Amino acid sequence: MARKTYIAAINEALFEEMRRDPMVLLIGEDVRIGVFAGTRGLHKEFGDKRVLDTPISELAVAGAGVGAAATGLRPVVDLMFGTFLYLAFDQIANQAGAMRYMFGGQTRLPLVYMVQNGTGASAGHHHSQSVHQFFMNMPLIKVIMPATPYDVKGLLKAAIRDDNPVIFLNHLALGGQRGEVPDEEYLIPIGQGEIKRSGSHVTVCSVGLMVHHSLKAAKELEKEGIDVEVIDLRTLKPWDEALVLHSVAKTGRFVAVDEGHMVCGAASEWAATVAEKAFHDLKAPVKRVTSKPVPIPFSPKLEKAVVPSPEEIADAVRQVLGTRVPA
Amino acid sequence: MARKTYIAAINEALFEEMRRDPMVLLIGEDVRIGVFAGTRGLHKEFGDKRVLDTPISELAVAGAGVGAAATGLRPVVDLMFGTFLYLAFDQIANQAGAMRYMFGGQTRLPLVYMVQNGTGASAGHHHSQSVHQFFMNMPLIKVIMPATPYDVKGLLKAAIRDDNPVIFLNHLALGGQRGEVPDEEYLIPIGQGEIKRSGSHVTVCSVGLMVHHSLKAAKELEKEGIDVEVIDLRTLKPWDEALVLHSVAKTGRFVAVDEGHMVCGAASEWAATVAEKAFHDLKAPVKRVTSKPVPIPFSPKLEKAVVPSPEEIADAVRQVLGTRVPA
Amino acid sequence: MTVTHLPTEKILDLYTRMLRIRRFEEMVGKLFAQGQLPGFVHLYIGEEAVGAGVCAALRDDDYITSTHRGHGHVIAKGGDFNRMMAELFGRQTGYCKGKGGSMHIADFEIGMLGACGIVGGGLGVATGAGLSAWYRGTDQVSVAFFGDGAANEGSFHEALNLASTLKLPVIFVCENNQYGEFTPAIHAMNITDIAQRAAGYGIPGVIVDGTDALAVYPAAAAAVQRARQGHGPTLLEAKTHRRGGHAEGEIAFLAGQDYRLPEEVQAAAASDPVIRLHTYIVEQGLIPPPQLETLDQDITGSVAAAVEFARTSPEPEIASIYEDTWV
Amino acid sequence: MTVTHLPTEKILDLYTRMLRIRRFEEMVGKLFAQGQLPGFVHLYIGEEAVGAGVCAALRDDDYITSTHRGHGHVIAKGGDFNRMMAELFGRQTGYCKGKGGSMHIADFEIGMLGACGIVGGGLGVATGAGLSAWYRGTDQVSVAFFGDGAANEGSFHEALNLASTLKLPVIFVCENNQYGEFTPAIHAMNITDIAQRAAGYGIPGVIVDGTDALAVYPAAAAAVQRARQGHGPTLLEAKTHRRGGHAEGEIAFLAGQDYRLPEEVQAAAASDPVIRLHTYIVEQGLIPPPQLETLDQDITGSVAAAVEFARTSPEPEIASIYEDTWV
Ligand SMILES: Cc1ncc(C[n+]2csc(CCOP(=O)(O)OP(=O)(O)O)c2C)c(N)n1
Ligand SMILES: Cc1ncc(C[n+]2csc(CCOP(=O)(O)OP(=O)(O)O)c2C)c(N)n1
Ligand SMILES: [Mg+2]
Ligand SMILES: [Mg+2]
Repeated sequence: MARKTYIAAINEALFEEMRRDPMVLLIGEDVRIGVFAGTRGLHKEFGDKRVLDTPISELAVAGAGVGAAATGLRPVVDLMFGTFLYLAFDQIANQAGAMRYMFGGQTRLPLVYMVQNGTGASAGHHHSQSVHQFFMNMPLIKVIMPATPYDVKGLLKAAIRDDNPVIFLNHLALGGQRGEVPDEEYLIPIGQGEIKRSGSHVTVCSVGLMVHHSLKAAKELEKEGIDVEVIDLRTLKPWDEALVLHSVAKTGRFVAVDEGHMVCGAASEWAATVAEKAFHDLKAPVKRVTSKPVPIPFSPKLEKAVVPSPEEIADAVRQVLGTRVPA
Repeated sequence: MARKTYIAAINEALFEEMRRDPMVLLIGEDVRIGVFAGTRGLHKEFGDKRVLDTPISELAVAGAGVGAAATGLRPVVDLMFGTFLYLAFDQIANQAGAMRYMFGGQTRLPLVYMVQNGTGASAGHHHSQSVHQFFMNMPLIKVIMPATPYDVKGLLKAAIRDDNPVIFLNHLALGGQRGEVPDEEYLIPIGQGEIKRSGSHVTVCSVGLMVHHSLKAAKELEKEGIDVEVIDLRTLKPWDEALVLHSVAKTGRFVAVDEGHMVCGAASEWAATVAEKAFHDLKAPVKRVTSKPVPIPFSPKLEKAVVPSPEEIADAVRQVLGTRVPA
Repeated sequence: MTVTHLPTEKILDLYTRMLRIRRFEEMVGKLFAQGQLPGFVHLYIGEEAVGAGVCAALRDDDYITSTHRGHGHVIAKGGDFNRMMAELFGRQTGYCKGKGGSMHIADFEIGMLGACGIVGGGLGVATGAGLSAWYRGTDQVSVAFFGDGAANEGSFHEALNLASTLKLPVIFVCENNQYGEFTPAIHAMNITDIAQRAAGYGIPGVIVDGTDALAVYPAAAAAVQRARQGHGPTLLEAKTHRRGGHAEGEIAFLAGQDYRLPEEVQAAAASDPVIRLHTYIVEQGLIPPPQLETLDQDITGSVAAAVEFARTSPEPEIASIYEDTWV
Repeated sequence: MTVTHLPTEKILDLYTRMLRIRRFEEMVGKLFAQGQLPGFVHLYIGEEAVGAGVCAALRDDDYITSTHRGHGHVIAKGGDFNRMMAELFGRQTGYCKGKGGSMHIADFEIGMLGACGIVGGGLGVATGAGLSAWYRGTDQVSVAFFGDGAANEGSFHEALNLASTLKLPVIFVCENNQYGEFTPAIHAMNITDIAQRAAGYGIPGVIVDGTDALAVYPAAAAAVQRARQGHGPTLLEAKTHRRGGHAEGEIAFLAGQDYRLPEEVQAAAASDPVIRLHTYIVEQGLIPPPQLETLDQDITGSVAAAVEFARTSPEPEIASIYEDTWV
């Protein structure tokens, strides 16, 4: 076991899966040089045929992933940033996410779209959005966003082996995050959340960077005698409803924390589900903490203010506990 | 006052607004001939300069709408079907929905994207999806989907006069729907929902075709002595939260009915908001009724089975009333 | 008509493919007019020489992707009448179990990777199938059929450039039937020959009379050979006409509005590809007319049988909406 | 270097625009290296002749749209150092009040409709601005700047075709600096001249030495005249180099990986557009060197003042995140 960065864990996952299965190939923008450092070094080992730079053509590259997956390959398509998937939206929704069903089960699509999601680079709206909610809405797309080096490795390996299309979101701000990564091979089942901190007073459900913010909030709240359970869903679709409902059955209180925008976002989904299925466990209203309803501003100060902070999360927890009057 | 079809009401709105304001122009695919019958006849009156057929190029046409709106025009961009907006997703999210904010308020964008949304033509997945949830998530886009001829006329006129980008969704199945449309001019404020049937036992919130299904369900339930309040939000973003919360304060029970997919969809948004803000009014868990989590199948029988039916809505109402044990 | 040195057998093959399409489509038109078919239906009548000419140059294990006007491509590639007709009726025995319909028929067994309701949606997928063949080191090729209208979509540009850059075995077959819906192709672009765009991707652009199967076949065969030998893609533009409207039922739909000049309709009739090839065969004395007649009767019989098969096939079970989802 | 008959005044204008860009960008590079600037920064050094040559051919009321590498375009169009620098620092006094940042600077007062973090994102917008000028019957023109990489995006194709079809006053200026990030342009397309693609849209494609302002200016002026007179768009390809990396800080980021040949770097240095024009002016004796020196000092002083302005400007207020939303 060694401490590795989130990026290094991604890199390891790609190396291992490409060594394991010759049908896995990597295509995308500047994947050879590794503009997203997670792909670095692969070209050197696997060569031109398995690591392919493409023109800047998200729509066709996404479509090519579908065609390749439908005919025997297991492509990993790197499209750099979540927002660039907007240009490929049609091929993801109408082809990747529909083909198998629409054609009555004639094919399977082992296909991973890999991008960076969320804020953290102060790069302005076009490079800082959270896009997971869009793909969560698509019925047959899996969506994953791990929060730790351990999770990102195990889940990326699982995603590559999965026979369904997966949107694999690396959180932009977590690349340098360090954590334990075992030397021996492991996989993490898609769809399994994890309690990152167990607690008895309130359930906080989150994903990606927000897991870390939630843990910070929990730490702070500890001082006030508040014992927070922090769930990291890890997989956004299909998501670990049972884990969340079980936790709420214990705590009776629920806070959904998501970096995306609120309306039709992940936090709304979790909150609605809890309200629908765990209503009688709830001792207080569910509460959502999300980014403010504006594009992501450039200024680091404003960007930080738009995204949920540990303080806001802590406040939300206090609110559902009734220890703080809502503003 | 005369009874007119939904399509005719759209047509009237376009005629009136184009006559009223010379900066309004219509661009899109086959808008001259009026492949979407709502645009029929406009070319004859307004000519080549104000009614422009474009190549089949959703991304550039959507972008051109932004550029035109930013420089003094008030374009209505007809892109036919909701799913075709996927090809324009980037320009809608990253330009239309962000430009004003991102540039510190330097411009305003009076811009309407008009498409048909939802099921009803048995045309298969590519022409039958509900797309409103995607645009509801974008902070600065307004989203409208009227359910009646009266509403579609008043809201389209308001949308054209609005200085913000609007996604205007005509429901695919409602084109032939007839209803009263006043002869004199009127506008309907964006953001205002309407109680389409007032009732005291349960609040049902919906939009588009689902309003009609909900009304059918309500009629059926009447026979059982169940008195349902049916809210038609009409505008999906910004939405009439106050109307819904007020209704729930009265009924204590809430069913969200949406034709889109559940996860990160409109029903989840409404349910989450009610659970968060009207928790103490609720006598039973909120309940969502949405399309099943699969692409929209072609077969009329299957299509119908995927979309919420009046029966399913009625069942959901019974369930929140406890008059029926959940399946 | 091209004078050819092709063996009679090949000519008969071409004629058979075309006649199979023609008789099938005529029946579909009739069934639609009788209100027997749900959804939108776009017939291939008038364009048979393209699909037949190209597919006759392909092997069974080669790939094609198709369009909203896709029946002809399925049949040309060797598709089964029964399963096709059943799909159009939305039956369980259809190619896609009733989930696809006219615009979403696929037959992966014969390399037919799917029709597509999204204009331009198949070009990226075909490129990916070509990538797959190249990667796996087979000498399969991949064909993308698409229309003149689709040539104005971004997907066209990206796919051709991607395939060219990676030198993939893809043949892009543009069926220039002079119209995209109701808009003349020449009003949607400022050039007359779409093949001219090939130069922008550094690939050959070939124009062929798409109403002449004896011209299409060798042009396609040359492009296929080029692709198989690793020399990369070709853009093959087949100038053709559709004999009927854009979609069935459009006369009523357009409420009497016309968009084609009578001369155009006459020109289309005069260059009917099936009649032309029939005339050629008879004039050259290649096949005795009675044999052609028998062929026609056989095909007509098979079409009738397919209708019977479809009509007597069961509707899909409601439960099937949950099938063919995740692997 | 092109020998020109331009009046000295015009040459001085060109030189001034270029030098303003150069000195500004050098300072930005320095500030970035010092860790003073957040976000991603892409410098225009080496490409000044393109922005300056084109914008010198424009009127104040003409429009431009720009790219992620947009500082040079703003300055060339007459932008203000102070507001630009303040924006890069994320300050309240910046062009976008700190909400835009390097990749999202706009100045609607001078027709600068925005830089754009999405490759190819500005072409549709520029087309719309051209549509607007055409519709309003002004003789304004609109320029879209974009890179060689962007020429492979679907948006390029759609926008050029749309502008050509509608004969809009748009000039598409491709800054071919030989690289899209770290991928050589010639590896992302199978042609050497992007101008060749113009033929596919039925518009002129013009190639110009983009390091020679005296060549760029007349070529741009000709395209502008053409557009102003209602003859439609031109694709102007300026062959240029970036002197630095794709983005500031990339050497560390790429961890020593190299992607350019030393010869290329030398060639870029040898054709430095600012030095070349300086040399020309001096050699031709057009302007006394001391005057050029004074100009340089003035500009350098203004840049320093802008840094001071930016540094001493307040950070935006947190409350401003809720401003510049809906009108
Ligand atoms: C992305 C998209 N835009 C628009 C449409 C609506 N539409 C269906 S067919 C068609 C015309 C297509 O023209 P062409 O590519 O020439 O094919 P043809 O119908 O002539 O065979 C259009 C605009 C669509 N289905 N998909
Ligand atoms: C849609 C999209 N895809 C990818 C990127 C990542 N990216 C930023 S700049 C760039 C290269 C652009 O190359 P080019 O158009 O030649 O412009 P240059 O940087 O050379 O000026 C890429 C791929 C992006 N910002 N947007
Ligand atoms: Mg056509
Ligand atoms: Mg470049």
